Amino acid sequence: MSSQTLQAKSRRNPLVTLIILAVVLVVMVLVPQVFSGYITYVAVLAMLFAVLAGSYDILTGYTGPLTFCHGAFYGIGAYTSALLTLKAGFPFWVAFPVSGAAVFLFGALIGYPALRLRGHYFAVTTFFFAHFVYLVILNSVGLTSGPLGLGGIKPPEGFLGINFAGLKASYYLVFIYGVIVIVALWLFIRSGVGKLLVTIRENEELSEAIGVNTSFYKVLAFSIGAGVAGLTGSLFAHFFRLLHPTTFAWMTSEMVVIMSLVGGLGTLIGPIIGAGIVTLILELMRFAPELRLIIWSVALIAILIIEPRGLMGLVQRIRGGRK
Amino acid sequence: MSKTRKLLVLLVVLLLAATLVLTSCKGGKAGNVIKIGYTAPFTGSAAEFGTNGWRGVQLALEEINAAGVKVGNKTYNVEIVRYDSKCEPTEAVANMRKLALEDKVVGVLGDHCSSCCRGIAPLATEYKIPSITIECAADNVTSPGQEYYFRMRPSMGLMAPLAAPKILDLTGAKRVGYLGVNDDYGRSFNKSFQDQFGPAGAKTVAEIYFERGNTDFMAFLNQLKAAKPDIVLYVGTASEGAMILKQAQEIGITPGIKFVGSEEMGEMELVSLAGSEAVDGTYAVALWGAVASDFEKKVKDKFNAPMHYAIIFGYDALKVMVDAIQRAQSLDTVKIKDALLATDYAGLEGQIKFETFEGFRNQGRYTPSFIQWKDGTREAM
Amino acid sequence: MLEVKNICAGYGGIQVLWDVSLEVKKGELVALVGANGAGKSTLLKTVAGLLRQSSGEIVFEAKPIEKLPAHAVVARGLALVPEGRRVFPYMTVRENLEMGAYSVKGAEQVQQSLERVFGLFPKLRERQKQLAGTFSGGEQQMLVIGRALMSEPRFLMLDEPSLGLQPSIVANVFESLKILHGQGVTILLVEQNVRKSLEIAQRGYVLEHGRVAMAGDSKSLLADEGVRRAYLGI
Amino acid sequence: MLLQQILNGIVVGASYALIALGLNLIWSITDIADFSQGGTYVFAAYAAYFMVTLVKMPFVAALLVGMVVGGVLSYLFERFLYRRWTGLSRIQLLCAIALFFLMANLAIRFWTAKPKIFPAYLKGSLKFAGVMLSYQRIVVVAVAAVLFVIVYWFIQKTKMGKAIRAASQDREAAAVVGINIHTVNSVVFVIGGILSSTAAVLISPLYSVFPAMGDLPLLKSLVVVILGGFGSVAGVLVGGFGLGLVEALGGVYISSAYQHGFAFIVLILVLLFFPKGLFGKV
Repeated sequence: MSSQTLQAKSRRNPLVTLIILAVVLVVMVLVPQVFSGYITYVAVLAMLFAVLAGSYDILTGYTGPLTFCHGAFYGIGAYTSALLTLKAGFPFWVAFPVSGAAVFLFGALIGYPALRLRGHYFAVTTFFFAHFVYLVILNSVGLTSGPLGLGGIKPPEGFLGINFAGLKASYYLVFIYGVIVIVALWLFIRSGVGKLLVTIRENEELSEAIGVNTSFYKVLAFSIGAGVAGLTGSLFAHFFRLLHPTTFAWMTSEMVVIMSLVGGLGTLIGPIIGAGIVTLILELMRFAPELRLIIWSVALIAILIIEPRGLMGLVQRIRGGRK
Repeated sequence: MSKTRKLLVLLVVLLLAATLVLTSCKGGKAGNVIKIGYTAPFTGSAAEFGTNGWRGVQLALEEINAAGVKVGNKTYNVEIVRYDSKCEPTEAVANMRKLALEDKVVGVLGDHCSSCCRGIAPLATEYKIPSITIECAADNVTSPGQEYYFRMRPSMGLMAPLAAPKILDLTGAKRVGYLGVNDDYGRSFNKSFQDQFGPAGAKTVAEIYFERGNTDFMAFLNQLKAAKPDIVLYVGTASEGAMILKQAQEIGITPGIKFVGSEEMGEMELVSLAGSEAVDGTYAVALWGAVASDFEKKVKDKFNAPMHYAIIFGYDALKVMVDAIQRAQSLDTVKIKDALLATDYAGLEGQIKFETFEGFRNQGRYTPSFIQWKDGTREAM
Repeated sequence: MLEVKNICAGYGGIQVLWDVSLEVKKGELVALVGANGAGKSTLLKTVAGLLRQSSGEIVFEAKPIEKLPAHAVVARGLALVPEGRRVFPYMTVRENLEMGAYSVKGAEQVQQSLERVFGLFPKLRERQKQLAGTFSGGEQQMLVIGRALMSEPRFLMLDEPSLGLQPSIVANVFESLKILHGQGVTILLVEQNVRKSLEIAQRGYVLEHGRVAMAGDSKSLLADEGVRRAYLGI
Repeated sequence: MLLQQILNGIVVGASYALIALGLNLIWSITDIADFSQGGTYVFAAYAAYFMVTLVKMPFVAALLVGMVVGGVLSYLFERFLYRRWTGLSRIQLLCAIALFFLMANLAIRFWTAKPKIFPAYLKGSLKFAGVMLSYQRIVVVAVAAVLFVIVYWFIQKTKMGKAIRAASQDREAAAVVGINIHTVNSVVFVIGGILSSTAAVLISPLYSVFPAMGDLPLLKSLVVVILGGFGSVAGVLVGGFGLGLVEALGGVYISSAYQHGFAFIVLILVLLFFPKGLFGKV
């Protein structure tokens, strides 16, 4: 297990880290000012995926089990939030935390029985769970409009003169949300609970032997990941304002897994960068409609061959090599 | 690092570099080119629609560029910038933004999926890019509608009132079974017809939806058989329809119960997919009656493919767009939009006009044909 | 017969063995003792080809075997009885034994080996049709030893054969090891039961923290003050 | 109607069971949930289709070609991809999904998304007690039965088969008795490829050949593997036919739109009570 996941060992000078971080943040802030609405739009989607991948890392990277249903939680969050505002008339700022909490609870409900399953049994079961959620969204026509798509979703209510209907404002909203969530996840990982999760990943039996309630912490990690995905989904719903089941089909869950693995599981920063890289590759290929997904899957296999531990594994190896 | 790994790293880097170079080069070609965007599903579950639409667009493009487009005193060539939407709204929106903001197109064709059309229609207005959907059929694409978004084909809600009485006339059906693909297209088609059939006294005895990509229809067909309808209204692709007709024949539902299909079931390929034996006697609400046979031959020669309405729509859409550019005598998108509004063009599918009526905006009025299959050929009714 | 020279090995990034060397001569019974986690099993797995060493050499009958995969090592006449009585639980006793002779060609030879194992463990003959998973611990231990013998090894390595067994059965196991040794099989025995194993062995090695801490003939090891204090509880 | 649905369920179940048998062998031995079988399925069907339509081969010969294509593809994937990541099961799983995805998209590229109609090789149907069953459907069940017997015999009686069973029960113990694990892996992948491509070619004349044809059979077969439990032939049979029946009957008597969702409901219910599947051994 330890060979598949990396520990984030910071051997670098903290000042250098800080400078890199600052530069990245400044660049991110400038994106909507410098680039076109297309790039800003793609960047918003990439940031949403980055948050998804980061939250996914809490469960799969830090706690161990592989899952394929993150896209489903994202979708449940999106639909919950949209329906709360459309049908029950809640403002976004109420629907947003409520849908996060709802998906958190839902994650606990699913995670509790499912996490008893072993290895890939669990992984493949989550895959089917995701597909089932897709079917429910697709077929509950009365509630979700199913394949007709759910339109007319309002942007988040503005305040202090900010109007979130525009693309730039949405970008900054998602950006701030992303930064807050990532920092929160980072703090969580460094907390006592986060360290416990890593212990469970490294040796579950041993953790049990020393009296850790491993299933509780696994369900906790699962639910936190789900909750963040739900929040992110809610934000997506009010950014995109049109929901369709295909947006949350199994490929979305797969994308999250792929981004995380490309970046490097168990590093938090890896999956976030992975989201950026994957988005970039797919966007660069946009000019070749029929070849796009072929090149993409070949590139994915090539990346796995080059370094199964993802980008962060590559970084670590290069650094280790120089030492 | 091992040798293979190094090689692979090199490969990936080269690949990325190549795409970067390719993408950056594309913008460099300036001069007498009019760029028109096209967003369509080329991969994914709806890939066959995009494939057919693109065939039509290519045929129109050849003819247009052979003649050249005269605007002012300059002659232009048309270039199509084409992106894949995978039938997913988020992708279609990315395409639309890229087309409008990066590629600076003067018009957009597409998409084929209603959910995508609904996603891009507001952007057409936001960026002032006149756009024509190829085959989105849901009512709400043009109702309430957008200033810059146009549709030539009838929506389901417009088609049903025209087709339903004819179906009842021909078949005298009192009991109707509905069988449809479970997406926006299938659901809205059946609902529109139910709204017409119900008041006319043809009651619904079964309503069944299946997932796209389904192959075994035995369960559904048995269910239909048990419900004893006079006719079955089927909506879905020709390929699914072909499997359904074959399997219906296998368990002896047809020819006793008549199938009435949506537009795909009026396509020539249905016969090649299912064989005339299974198809004969079924009806279809078709989107084309009799197209000039030389066009059909062109399609056959160039693509070795049977005729399909998406080819016609793709062809007409580009022709209508270029027609508007020529009448506007300008590459200004506002003027092109105004010219589109004044369109009165004799297309393959009939006379094309965009009108605003009954809550619809920029919507073509177009009467569907009604055909019956006899000995593997379409017979207009 | 077997020479292990300066082996370093481990799992993933964690090194377990540090520069371990050891030798077993033809016809010897050598015990390898040490605390839990000292690296005894790791050493056996490395020799058997289940683990790849990061450096060092392993020579068996004058030929290097450190690069061979596990199945090829067995074919050379070197068999491992892994820790934890790893029978094939959903196969019958007889099938288990037949699997032991997987690399042996010729039905006659397999039959001979079978007779030999049944001679050593008569109980297995009685229960050949029973599923191995239904056996008791002691019976399973006999079965895995028997299975290893089916390949007619000239060299047998055993990993903790007495672990978790009742004392009476432990005695049985050690008894059968003595008989095997008497039949000319060279044996490398890994045990936590230090006293018993050193009693039947001629020589012994003590492994501590992945390094050879002591080596010598059994009698002197048994008499050694440090060994007595650390492993014999005296 | 009930009887008709039961028969339909048996036909569909037979195809699930066939794919699931290969997947189960692969999964229980190599720990890979081999999604790439969904792609192999597609390629085998196209290969057989072109053999019948272009080369004018008889159906049986085309079936053999399809089997060879499936076996070879599966072998190549194991030998040159999965083997690279022995022990890194997440990477193997991801690679399997990537391959599945790649092959479906290659099929679109090569042969377009338009379905091809596989000509019927046998006409007519059996009629009795008010139900109809075409001969082609009967062939699916018959061939599946024959292959099941062959595979069962192979893993129960032959030396390699026993080695496969041994490896599925304890990989390491199998290695130390002299079983070459790589060979075992290759063999099970070839068997898996052959079984899923057989299912593909047998089913093609009933439906049609198109790039996404592998999606649903693959997913359902994975459900069957989990339902039945690892390393259990009986589990595959019960799971396969059980799921076929549940879908055929549920699609009619409960809801057509959820026909493909029943698999997952059944799966979750079974796993609640049998976390190792119905007949799980490992």
